[in-house]
Amino acid sequence: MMENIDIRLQGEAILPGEAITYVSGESCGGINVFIGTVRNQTKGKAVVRLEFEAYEKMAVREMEKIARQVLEKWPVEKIALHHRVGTLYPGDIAVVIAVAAPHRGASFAACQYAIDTLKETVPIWKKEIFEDGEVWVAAHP
Amino acid sequence: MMENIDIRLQGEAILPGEAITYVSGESCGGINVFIGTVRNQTKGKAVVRLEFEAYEKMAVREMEKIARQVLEKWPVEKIALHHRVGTLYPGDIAVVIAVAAPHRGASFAACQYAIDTLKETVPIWKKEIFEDGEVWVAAHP
Amino acid sequence: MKITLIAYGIAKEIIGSREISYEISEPASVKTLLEKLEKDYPRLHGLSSLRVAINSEYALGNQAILAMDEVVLIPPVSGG
Amino acid sequence: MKITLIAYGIAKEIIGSREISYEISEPASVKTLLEKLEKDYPRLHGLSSLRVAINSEYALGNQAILAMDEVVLIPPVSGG
Repeated sequence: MMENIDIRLQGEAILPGEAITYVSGESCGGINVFIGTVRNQTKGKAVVRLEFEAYEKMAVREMEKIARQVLEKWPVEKIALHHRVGTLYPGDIAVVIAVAAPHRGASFAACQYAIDTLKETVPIWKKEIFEDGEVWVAAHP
Repeated sequence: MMENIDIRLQGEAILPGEAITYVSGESCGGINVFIGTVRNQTKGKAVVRLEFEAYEKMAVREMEKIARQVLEKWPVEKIALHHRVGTLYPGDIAVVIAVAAPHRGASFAACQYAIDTLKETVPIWKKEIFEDGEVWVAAHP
Repeated sequence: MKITLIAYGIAKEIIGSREISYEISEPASVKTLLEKLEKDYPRLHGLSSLRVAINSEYALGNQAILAMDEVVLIPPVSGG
Repeated sequence: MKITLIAYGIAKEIIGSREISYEISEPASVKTLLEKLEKDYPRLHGLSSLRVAINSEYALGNQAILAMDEVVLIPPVSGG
């Protein structure tokens, strides 16, 4: 079931090379990688740090669902989704998604689908900490 | 003129981490990376190796043009285009494009534009070597 | 019926704890749970969305809640 | 007028050399160059496309060619 899928939810720093190495292979011609990093500002306000928390058991299941959907919908050979939890600072990597496919079009479309869906369905939350306060991202309209 | 643009045409192996490190920064939230690798078969025929040659001076200029177009067309902070020349084997990396943007949508669109345009305009040619012959890719209709 | 209610993100802050024991009347569904919660914790009403997961799966409004279920409040997610 | 003609990829194989000295009649344009080349090297006619770069820029058909120009034959590119 988990063949060709590498899901990680980790407290340690994410290394993009690990996702890239996982999906690489001689039968694929294109690898698309998305790396989400912590920005140093939100709407002009300096971000001090971000705190990520996850409902871990379900987050891993939802990431697995996304990966399986990708393998069903596109001619994709392998996919890796690595997400960080804990305290992150500007420039740190929050998420890496790597998708390998025989042809590049599928790798782009599948990777974009994976990050778009992750942001909608995976139970992970981040709180932005500013000099003068904090806010749970996207919590309020 | 070449600020925020890193172009390389190189005989040595491409390391994706170098393009990713170049574009990374605290003001960007999304990095999209495309890695083009050598497939071990073309239409079912086993590929022994690929030989890439470039009209180097013009290839670098055309890659620079693509990078400048990307910076004009999308809110992109930095872009790296690294292309290999010489003899490559299945699994080797032929090209890496990394694009960093404040938001992910632009990073995907810009990276896809860059690789699509590179394949149309940059004077680089590859010859596929099979067990029983060789062919210049895309040379004939 | 007493259930164990788990909350994350801003929902945890509003409820005041990661995990609380919470009394709901039977028959209980996601809908009746959310209605009671929004009365007891009016700030939940101001969220962009509030979903419930039962046993690690998103639940529909008419889904029944049983005493042994793992019931988790999912405020707007913001991973990535 | 003699020009130096440079060729890459399959065009180099058809011409037989990376660089040849090639005689063209004046006034010379990209179009007249390509017409003469396809007569002298009929296999060029079978390519999916054949472009000419002058001084490292793609040239249009009516563009003039001068003796000191760097003239390069660009068969279908296949980078990436």
